[in-house]
Amino acid sequence: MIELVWLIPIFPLIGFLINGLFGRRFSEKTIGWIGAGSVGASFVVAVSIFLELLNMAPGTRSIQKIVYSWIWSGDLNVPIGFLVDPLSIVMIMVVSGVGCIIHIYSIGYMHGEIGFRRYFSYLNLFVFNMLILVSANNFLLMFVGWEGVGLCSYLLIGYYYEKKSASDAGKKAFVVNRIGDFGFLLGMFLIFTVFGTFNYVDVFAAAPERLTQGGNLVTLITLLLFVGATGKSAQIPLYTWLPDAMEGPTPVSALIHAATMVTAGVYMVSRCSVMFAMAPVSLTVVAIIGGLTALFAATIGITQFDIKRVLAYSTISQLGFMFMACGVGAFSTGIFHLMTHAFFKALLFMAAGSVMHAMSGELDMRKMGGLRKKLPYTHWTYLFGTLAIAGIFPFAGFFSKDEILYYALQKNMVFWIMGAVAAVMTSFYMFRSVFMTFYGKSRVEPDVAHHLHESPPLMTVPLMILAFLSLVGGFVGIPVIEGAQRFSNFLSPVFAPAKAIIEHGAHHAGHHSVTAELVLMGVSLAIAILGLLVARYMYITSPETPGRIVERFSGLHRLVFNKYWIDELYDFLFVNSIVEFSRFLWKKFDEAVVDGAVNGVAAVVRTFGSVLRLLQTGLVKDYALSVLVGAMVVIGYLLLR
Amino acid sequence: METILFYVLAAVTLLSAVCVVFLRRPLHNVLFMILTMIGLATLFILLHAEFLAMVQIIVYAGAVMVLFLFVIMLLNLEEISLPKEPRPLRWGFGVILALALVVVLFPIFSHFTPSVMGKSLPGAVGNVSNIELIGTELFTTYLLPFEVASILLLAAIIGTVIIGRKLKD
Amino acid sequence: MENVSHLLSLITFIPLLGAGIILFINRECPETLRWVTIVCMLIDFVLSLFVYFGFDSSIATMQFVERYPWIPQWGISYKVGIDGISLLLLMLTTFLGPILVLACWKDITVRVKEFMICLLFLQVGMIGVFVSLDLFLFYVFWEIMLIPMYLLIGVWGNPARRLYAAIKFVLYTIVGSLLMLVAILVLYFMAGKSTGIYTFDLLKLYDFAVPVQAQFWLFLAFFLAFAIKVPMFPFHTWLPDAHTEAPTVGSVVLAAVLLKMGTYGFIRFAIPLFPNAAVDAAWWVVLLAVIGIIYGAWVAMVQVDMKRLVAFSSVSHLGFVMLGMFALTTQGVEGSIIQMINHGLSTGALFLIVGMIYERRHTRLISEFGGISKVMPLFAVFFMIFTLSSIGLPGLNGFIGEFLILLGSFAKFTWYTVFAASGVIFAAVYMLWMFQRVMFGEVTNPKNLNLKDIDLREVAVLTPLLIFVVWIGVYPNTFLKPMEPSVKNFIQHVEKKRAAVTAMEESGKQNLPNVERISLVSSVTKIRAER
Amino acid sequence: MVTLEHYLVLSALLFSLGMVGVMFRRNLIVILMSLELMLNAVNLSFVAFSRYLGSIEGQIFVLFVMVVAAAEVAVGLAIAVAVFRQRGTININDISLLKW
Repeated sequence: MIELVWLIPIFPLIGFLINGLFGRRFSEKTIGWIGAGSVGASFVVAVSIFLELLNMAPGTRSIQKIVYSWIWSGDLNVPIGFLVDPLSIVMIMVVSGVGCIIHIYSIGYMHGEIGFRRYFSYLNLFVFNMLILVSANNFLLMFVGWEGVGLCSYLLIGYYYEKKSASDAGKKAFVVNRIGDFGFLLGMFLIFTVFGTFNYVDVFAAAPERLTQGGNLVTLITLLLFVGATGKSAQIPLYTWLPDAMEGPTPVSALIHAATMVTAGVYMVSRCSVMFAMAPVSLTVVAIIGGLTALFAATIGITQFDIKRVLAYSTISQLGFMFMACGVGAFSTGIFHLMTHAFFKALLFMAAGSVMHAMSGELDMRKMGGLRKKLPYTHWTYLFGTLAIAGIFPFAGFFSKDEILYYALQKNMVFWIMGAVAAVMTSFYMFRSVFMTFYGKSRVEPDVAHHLHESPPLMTVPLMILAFLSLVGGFVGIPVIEGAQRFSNFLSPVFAPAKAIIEHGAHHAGHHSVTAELVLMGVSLAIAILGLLVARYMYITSPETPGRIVERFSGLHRLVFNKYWIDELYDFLFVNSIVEFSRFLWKKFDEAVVDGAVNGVAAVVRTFGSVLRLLQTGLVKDYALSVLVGAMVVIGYLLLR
Repeated sequence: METILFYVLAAVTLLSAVCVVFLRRPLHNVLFMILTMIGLATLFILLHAEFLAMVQIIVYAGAVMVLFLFVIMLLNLEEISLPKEPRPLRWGFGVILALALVVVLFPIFSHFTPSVMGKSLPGAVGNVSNIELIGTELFTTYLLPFEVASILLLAAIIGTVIIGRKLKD
Repeated sequence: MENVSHLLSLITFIPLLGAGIILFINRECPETLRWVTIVCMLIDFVLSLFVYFGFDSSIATMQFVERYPWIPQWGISYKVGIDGISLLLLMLTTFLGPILVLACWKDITVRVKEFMICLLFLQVGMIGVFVSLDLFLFYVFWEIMLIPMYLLIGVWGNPARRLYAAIKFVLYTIVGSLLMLVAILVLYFMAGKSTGIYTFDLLKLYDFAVPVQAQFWLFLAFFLAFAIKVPMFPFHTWLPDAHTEAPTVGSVVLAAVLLKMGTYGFIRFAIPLFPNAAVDAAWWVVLLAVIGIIYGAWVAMVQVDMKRLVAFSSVSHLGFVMLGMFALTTQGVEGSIIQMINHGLSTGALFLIVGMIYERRHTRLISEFGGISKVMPLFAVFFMIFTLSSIGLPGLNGFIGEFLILLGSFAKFTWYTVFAASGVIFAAVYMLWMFQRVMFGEVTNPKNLNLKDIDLREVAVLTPLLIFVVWIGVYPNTFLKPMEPSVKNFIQHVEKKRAAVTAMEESGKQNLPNVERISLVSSVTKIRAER
Repeated sequence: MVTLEHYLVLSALLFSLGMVGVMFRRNLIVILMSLELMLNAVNLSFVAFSRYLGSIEGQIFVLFVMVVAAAEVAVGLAIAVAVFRQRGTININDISLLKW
């Protein structure tokens, strides 16, 4: 079955072509099911490959399938090839699985939209690009998927293109991603100049002897690749596009800005774990940026009132967690959190979508409340998601986040503190959103209230599936019991070389006592419950306390509420200055100087011309005189020679 | 005796040439021009070019000067005698220019034909008459230029007719 | 080996034949005029297909060579031939021929006869430049191509500033080419004086080792002529004017093929003839190229007129080509050749698209448009794909060219490549900003409400370009393979000759007191004395 | 006795007089006349040379000069008439249209 790995990306491509070219004639149902079906098919293929992989010996689980040689120029030979190994198969399953569920959900959600066909073809194109990204066997093909995914997010964010804010958000997302890709591109050039090839297997095999351990070359490569990752996964410097990306339809946010695209950065970092392991400096940079983003985004998340903005900032913060996990060397934990996050964040977004559907487009939590009775299924699934993300015991979030905190503690106390504080804030703002929307008294306007209705089964069933997954997802990686670490065992062959380099480097081996781990699990559970209680106190028992806090720290609140004015800062620093400078370049330099010089030369020639013109007086006498003088001169010359 | 005759004729020709150039009224100019032509014809005779003398008188004095007279009468230029020359100084400049020209022309002649300079007038050229010589020479070696000359005259005639005709406005 | 096939001469002079036929056709029936032109262009294209499939992509030497003595006394011969480098450019020209005629089917209604003749003459000039292997013949075709272009801009341009633009275009190019003519002559006499045989034949001149000091000046002259045509940074101001004032077809041909004359000139004439000077001068040429990339992108960002924006974008794209070429690595040079083709396809298509909107609304100001994609959905799809191709989105053709160039030049000019790569970001900015202002948002301007979508003819014009844009993106090997041996040969030639000249210079310094000043006049008189 | 120099001096004088006439008179007709004078001066030197060199060519050339002179006068006067009819003046300084 592994031979047919190229089928996985081809299915969504076929779906895209069918919907794109012939969609006009199909009804909404057929378009929807073609879209969902194609992604489902690739999920089925992925699962069968996963099973085949399982019964292969752990060591040999890395097969490459070359389809054809794409670019062949001089000594550069880039094939279209797919790499099947534990990491890529996990990513493929997450992408196609969650993707298929979201497709089914969006059949219901997008019902009645005019651009239905366009939406589904773009969604299929997105899944195709994402699958190319995760299953590529070389950096260049991954870059193709990387930019293709950026393009689809541009198209889908700008789906409601009548709204200027939507197309602006789309453009902003594409440009910021492009800045990240700029770093990624430079990193790839360095890789080519050092290794002469882009294939993962060759590059990572040759890495130890070609690059000096901890040398500035490997650090430079890894940092450049990390710049690409921050662009795509919305970390500190390049995160501003994600909150605006909420302009797109909610299933888009669920698929792209929760489950799949934003995780591309984490996948890339963990794929290049060998190189990152060889550059401890960049590892720490990754961890620091991850931690900072987690903390920073969480603070903003607390003050937001738009439910999708809250979830957007929570995504940024959870991604921060994943990067911190990679930064501390726990790559498999990062991927584990990535998987669980995909489940519950997609669930949360889709639940928010069905709330929005019910509230006929209203997103502001201040105008919601007490929806528990009207939207039972949405309420329970949203609650499951919140429990998972906050990290309450049986839910998936608990296990993955706890593991990250555990490894963070092992690495350095500071990381653990950052993670813990961020975890508290996460559970606080998540429960805040639950209580503001579903509990307390209803602040819904009367006309909106009377046609509050539960979403159709087509939307609620996917919610339930994901709720179940976010409940069960954690059991794959139970920390304490021996042999229960099935998830990281499965991934260990991929990260073994990186772990070896880190162990070799790290002077003290982490003492892996069971008791310490249990204590830590207790602490992280306490953190989660703390967040829950504070939220309950603030929004259920005494709803006016948030108001009083806001007055006392009004300055701080305004700062955080306006997202630290980062967007305005970026506009001022980069966007406007470049636009002004180029306007200057065009008006002053191009027209005045260069064109001026050219026209100046023409003017000089014209003045010379007018001087010469005076010689032609029109009087015959002058001409006769000049003839005579000429003759005399010639005769004189002839005589005197 | 011959030299005296030469000096007299030269003086007459020069004086009439001066009058042609310097007199104000065009009629006088034409008349003195005719006198110069006749003077030159006599000089030609002195140089044993009888045929040329005859042609000079017939063509130049006869035809060309009559043409000038005709044009002057046609345009009755007498009344609009042009205002006095504004700056006599220019005439001074003119004379100097003339003398400079003579000074320049003279050495050229001497430079190119040293052999002939200074010799006196040789005797008559054989007993063959001047006109016969010209005739044989003209219609043998110079036949082509002769024909071309006729075409030139034809062109001149056509040109004159076209330029001169009255515009049918 | 020579004069085996007469395909190239046929391809070059069939448009001339077409122009002859058109002379006899009555002015009043433009339809037949157009049909004759398009048939003639199609024949040309079919013949060039024969050349493409007959081309043996394993050898690097010139193929389909034809050589006839033209002015033997001065060693001028009518010599044509192609190798891997010029093959694709030739195909691009013949491929665009019929598309151009189809594109201007309804656009040009006044003086159709003269227009078609100009188009055919332009085609002759362009094909001639790409196939000629004799410096003199190259210069003749180089000048032939100027006049029709001048007429295209001057007569059929939009009446505002067309004369200014046309004259500026012609003067700019002529100044450059005159300098080049002087350089050709100096080279001709220098080669003749030292080797005894006076010839303009390119391949013989390739072997002649020009002294380094002279090489610099000759390279400078060639550089100026081709830099104006490319256009590189300081000499680019004629391009926006020429584009905004030219008719749609005029600016398509200008962008798609004429700009490639400059870059082709570099790769065929300037670098191989004067390798030492080319390599020594590489750093400031690449500096100008990178400035051009960023400057072109930035100024394009703030343009208000769509055509000027696309014009400045081609300044930026061709900056990439120059960067790749002067890196002198296989990837760099191949990338630059592919980028020439890509630029021809995507920018040509963009100009066609702007032309289509201009046909409907008779304005090119971006502010006049908004929400067009709702009114013209099919048009929006084409516009989107070509915008993405010109941004360099992977999977489409732009990416292959840009990636190969940046990869090739990274080893040689690291910092230049970093700045050039930033150009990729600005490319996305200005194209998407323009695309958004024109296509997305509400339909603010009432006039945009009832624009009809593109009809079958316009689709037929754009689809061939679309096919190639996707083909190069998905499977570029069909285009990379034929040029592989010629590019390798080109690079080896430059290295070998450079080493030879430097070696000669060293040995030269020991015995010759000083390099005898070769005066032009003395050698000219010597020839006359000889004859 | 009369040598060639005498004749040459005379023809030089006549020629320069003609030149002065052309240069400084403002009447078109007089200019044409002084032109004729210059031509005659040349004729004189032709004949003088043919006489002293003993060859007849000089005189034949005089004939051709006369042809040219006649043609030139005819056309010149026709122009003068046309100009006068058109512009009403014969003064050479008024006829100065041919300038840029």
